[in-house]
Amino acid sequence: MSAAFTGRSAAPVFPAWRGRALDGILYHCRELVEDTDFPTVRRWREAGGKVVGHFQVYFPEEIAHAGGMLPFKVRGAAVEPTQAESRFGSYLCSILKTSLELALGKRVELDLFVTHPICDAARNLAGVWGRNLPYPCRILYLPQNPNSAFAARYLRDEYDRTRRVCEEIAGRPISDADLTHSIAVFNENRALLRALYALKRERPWQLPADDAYVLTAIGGLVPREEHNDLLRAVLPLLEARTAPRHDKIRVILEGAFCEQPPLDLIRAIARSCYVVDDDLLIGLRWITSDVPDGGDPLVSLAESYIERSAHSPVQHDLRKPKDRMLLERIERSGAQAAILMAAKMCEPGLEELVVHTRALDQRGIPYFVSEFEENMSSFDSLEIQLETFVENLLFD
Amino acid sequence: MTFTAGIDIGSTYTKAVIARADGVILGRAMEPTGFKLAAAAERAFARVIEAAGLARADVAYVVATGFGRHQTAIGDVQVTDLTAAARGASHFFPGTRTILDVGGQTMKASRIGADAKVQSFRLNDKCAAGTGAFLEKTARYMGYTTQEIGPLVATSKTAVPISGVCAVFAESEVINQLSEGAAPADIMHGAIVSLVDRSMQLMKRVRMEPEFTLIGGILRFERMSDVVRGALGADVNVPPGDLVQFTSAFGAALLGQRRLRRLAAEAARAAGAPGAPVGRTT
Amino acid sequence: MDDTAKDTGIVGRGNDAGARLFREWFQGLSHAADEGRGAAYVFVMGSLCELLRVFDFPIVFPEINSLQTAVRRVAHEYLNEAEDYGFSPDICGYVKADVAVQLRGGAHPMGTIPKPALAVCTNACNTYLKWGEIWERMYGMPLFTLDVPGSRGAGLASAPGSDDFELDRRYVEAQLRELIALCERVSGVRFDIDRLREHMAHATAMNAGWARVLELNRSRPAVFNALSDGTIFLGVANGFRGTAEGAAYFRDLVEELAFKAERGIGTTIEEQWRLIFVGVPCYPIFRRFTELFTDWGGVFVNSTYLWFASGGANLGFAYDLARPIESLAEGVLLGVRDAMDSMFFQTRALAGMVADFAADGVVFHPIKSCRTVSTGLADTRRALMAVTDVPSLFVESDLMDRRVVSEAQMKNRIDAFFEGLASRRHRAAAATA
Amino acid sequence: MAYAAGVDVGATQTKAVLINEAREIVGRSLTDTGANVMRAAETAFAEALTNGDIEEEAVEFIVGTGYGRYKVTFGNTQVTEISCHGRGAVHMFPLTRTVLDMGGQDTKAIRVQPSGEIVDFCMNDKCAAGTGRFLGAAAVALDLPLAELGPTALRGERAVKISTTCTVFAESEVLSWLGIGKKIEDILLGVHESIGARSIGLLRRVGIEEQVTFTGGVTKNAAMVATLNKRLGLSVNVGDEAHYMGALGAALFALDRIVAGRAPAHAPGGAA
Repeated sequence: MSAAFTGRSAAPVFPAWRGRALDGILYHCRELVEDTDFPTVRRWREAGGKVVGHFQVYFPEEIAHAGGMLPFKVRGAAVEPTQAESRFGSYLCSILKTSLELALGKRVELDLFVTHPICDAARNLAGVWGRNLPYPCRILYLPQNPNSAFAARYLRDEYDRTRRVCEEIAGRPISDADLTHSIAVFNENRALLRALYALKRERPWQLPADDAYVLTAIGGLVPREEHNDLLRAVLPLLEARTAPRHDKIRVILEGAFCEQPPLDLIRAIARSCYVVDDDLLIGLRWITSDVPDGGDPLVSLAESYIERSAHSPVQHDLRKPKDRMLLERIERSGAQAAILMAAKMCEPGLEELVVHTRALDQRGIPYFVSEFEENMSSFDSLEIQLETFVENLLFD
Repeated sequence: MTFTAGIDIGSTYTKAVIARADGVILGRAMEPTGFKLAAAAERAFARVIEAAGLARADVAYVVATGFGRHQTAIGDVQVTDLTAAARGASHFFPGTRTILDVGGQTMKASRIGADAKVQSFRLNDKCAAGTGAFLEKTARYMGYTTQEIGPLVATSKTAVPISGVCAVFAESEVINQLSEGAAPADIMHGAIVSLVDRSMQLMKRVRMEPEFTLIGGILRFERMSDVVRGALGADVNVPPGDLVQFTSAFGAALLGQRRLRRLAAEAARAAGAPGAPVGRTT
Repeated sequence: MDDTAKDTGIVGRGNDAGARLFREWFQGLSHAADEGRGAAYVFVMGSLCELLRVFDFPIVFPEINSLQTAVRRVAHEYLNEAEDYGFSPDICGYVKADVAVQLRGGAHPMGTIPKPALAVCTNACNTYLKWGEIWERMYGMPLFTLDVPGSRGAGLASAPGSDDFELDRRYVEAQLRELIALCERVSGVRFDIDRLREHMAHATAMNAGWARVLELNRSRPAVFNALSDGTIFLGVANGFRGTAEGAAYFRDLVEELAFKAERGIGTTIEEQWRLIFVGVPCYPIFRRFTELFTDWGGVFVNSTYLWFASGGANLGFAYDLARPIESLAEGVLLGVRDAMDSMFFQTRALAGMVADFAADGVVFHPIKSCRTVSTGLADTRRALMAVTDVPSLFVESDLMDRRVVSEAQMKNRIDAFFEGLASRRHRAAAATA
Repeated sequence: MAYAAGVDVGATQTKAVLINEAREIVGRSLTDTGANVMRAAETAFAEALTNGDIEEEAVEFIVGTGYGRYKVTFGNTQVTEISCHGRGAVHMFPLTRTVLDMGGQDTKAIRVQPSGEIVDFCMNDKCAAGTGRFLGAAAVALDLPLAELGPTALRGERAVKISTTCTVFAESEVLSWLGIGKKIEDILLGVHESIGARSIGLLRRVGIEEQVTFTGGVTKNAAMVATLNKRLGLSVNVGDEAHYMGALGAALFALDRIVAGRAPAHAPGGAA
């Protein structure tokens, strides 16, 4: 645990997995990811730590981390939006309501909330959140014109504004040295996540989709150092895992970049397919290689966002045409088919389905389309679609 | 000669078929499903074996399909009724590329290839507005039984618009139309038109192509296929007589035959037949 | 209305001239389509017509084309065609209607729409970007996104002249210079700074006219219905932005409305209730939707729609023609930012509007298609009710899709709203009697 | 002595109420709406007169409300059922801020000001799931009288999760649970929980503020009241007039017009 944290004891907020066998680790990780009371955030606050809640998809977490604060990924939850419901109209995605419910219902207490112009619903969240909660609520304007020569310069200034807000909340300056240290911690985290996804690609029977999801999601709930400790410990155990290899088709899962499908749904898919790549919680893996060292750390972060990053329906970049990016993901992972999903009422997600289905039709790559919602409890209609899809690939 | 069986456990009726390797149907049986799914499958299976003049041991492979496919112990493998119906429909009409299946509680549209494999499909199962139940309810509101729907609609001249947004709201629409003097036959015709409009939308979503094959219990109402033909502006295949309700069960039996052929080929290869083509590695 | 008003034919001139200008505009587009000329596709929130007209592009507003299919009651044909193509029933109706227009080779109830040579959008609405991506794939034409940073939080709009404002303005200016280079490449027309000044001058005159038109509706009775008449004025404000005809239209409109205000001439009905409209009109039943309110004597005196859908023209910003590109960057930044603020952080602005226009009630009309406008309305209403006791109505439908417009349900709620206003007025009268 | 009348023409039943100038109910009636909506309104009004033993001429003002309000041709004006349910509920329980009306075919959630004025309103107009009809369908499937549903469900311990939302499928789902040996009490408890969940979804859309008043035909079902109380974590007001709330509200509006008619002539803001 590095000295970057001030006023917070070094005790880890998520000790339960330490010293256990693989199955024990996975059990505790699953418990934490599905716990809608967010105990790790509560323990962090009780120890005097400050929490920066950031809405999906990507947020430069290094800036909050450099201020000794916990960057908490706000990604909705499987809760009933009893209080949040009356703050919204009818035709909206579920993640908006359940995220606000976490704050209104006091399941999560933040010191700062940041949302992004990823879609028209999310941009409104800063306004709604700000009118309902006492702490500062901001929109971080990530560039929607990354192709402009001036974009990196602009984004550096925007990140500097975020640093100034974080300094006010943390009550201490955030130096370039603090930022450089945090970048190193997050570079290691991204490298470990890349290793996790490489194993999922090469030997999916040793790392089913729901296990991989749980190990990734922990990153949004605990200090990044603890997530690194967890991944460093669990990767060798997964490499050595003996598991039978079944006659299942290799698929990619596309469309879970913002609202997350319920874990049971990922488990149902994992029962009949090997998910060899996906965009689940892509924000935690948005930067695809190390943020370079040296120079102004905010410039390095800004350039990495633009030049060394993944793709999603909510970033428009002339160098990342959506159909080509999907086909590249399929080729890179050796998938035979695609499961295309979109959250109900998600405008960018539903529009992307049209691009993707037409691109796969042209290439003759089989796929099936399904809408999901984070509070889905019954999957019988999805199960029928999944079985039919798999049967028609297996039966000749 | 190897015999295979297909059992389609539907929400209202359970259908069983025994088929020969050359696709000839040896026997058929139908039982009301009731609420004991496993028992209904047992009864239908026993009756179809008897109808085919065979013994249980003669049936080499059984494929279960339909709503209750996982609730019965009979069956070497389970497939969804979309997969089974595709096989059955393309056996009856090899030119089939789009299938519309309107059952008691669900409406399914699927597009299939020349190889009878399902390429894309859409279901409508959350709401009764697009199902057989919608027609049965509408008939019941006007005091007619399901069997009387066919003869009743035959007398209709023009269809009265029924919104079909919700099967329950249909009742107040029916009462409204009756109180304004509309004829029950025209109201029933309107309900069928609204159901067909819903099926058109579903078929468009799977990018339908001719030939169109209609299956499912809904075909009991003769006017149904005429209205679909009119809406599509194209001809429609309907399996002859009561076979229309056995399409999925028959498709399941055919899948059993394919599976037996593949297992036999793999066994021959394992027994060292040189040069036999290796099965497609997954 | 007294006789002199009728002779000079001044009353109602704005509506007639508006309809005529619209017909001419669509005829011009059909002409450009016949000649195979590529158009510039732009959007109401930050259309940049001042700049694009310098390169002689025919200007197309896909949003206006789409809403016209609804006003002419044929939107459902276009929506079905786009949904058969693969688009979900739950996405923006404007986008789907345009997809059908493109699939029909530009066929549209008002004429033929030319194909895009380029598309220019701002980030005022994220669906603009997804919409532009569709044309990118269909025609391989360039989509230019002008990224205009909005307020980072409620009440945090940086003031012109401050460091933060200057950083944002310089980013917008740098992008405008990149856009100029792109326009020259696509149109083959050299950039002429004097023609830009000319169009900016007309835009300044229109901005001033637009601000004055809104202000004139404070008079009692209101001189125009912000929902029905306002939408016609808005169409001209967008379609003819940066042109001489546009500037002249608003000079005449200000003259007409000032004439009516001085003589106490109101709208076509006897004003009983002064209402504010928040959201987008219900175009599928446009005339009937207004009648549901005017039947009770309800007149819309102002609307946030006339703020954000005019790209912030309500600020009445005047360009500094001595430094055209720098000033254009400032004007677009202020206008688009104000449009976004009037959707995301509008409680204070609404409370001000209610006071300035002496409104009896506020009607919130969120729509399924547009999450930019609608997401914050329920909560804004809750916040407004906490700071003022002005009655408000919350009724949902759509701007294109008849399937979510239930007139009977809406009438039920609108009637109940007016029944509440009437009983409130009875009680107030009884208290003072 | 003048009387005011309210006639509430619902999708399934028509209710009529007569009140005196002290706002007390002096006559009421309840009939099935059936196919002829106009005749149902006339019959209900006539029966209310005989029930209260009042002459038709003594009734100075009649307000029609409900789904068929425009068919109450003999009435003086119409008021929406939203305003009427709000007004009636606040009259019976003055601290009412939220009203849940569960009628034959639809469920309405209404938020009201202390004056009875409507703040917000929301209704299930797309689908009949989670309405009184769901209970009716379950009763038919189990062939139990409607009045037996509540008491039976109250005896249930572990509610069965009813997944179907569509009323038409309710029958087959109830039967399939019976088929695999579930107790009728647990199935019915599950049916009530499913309806309760959907109704509270509507309430949450308008925002739940105490006190909550429960109106409409289903209020007589004790299990429904218990389910709502458990999920809302409070106890809803249920009056024995709950079934007549719409008609009562209409009669109160009618009385306002009689009183206003007598007041010094100043034209109140006119409804069209």
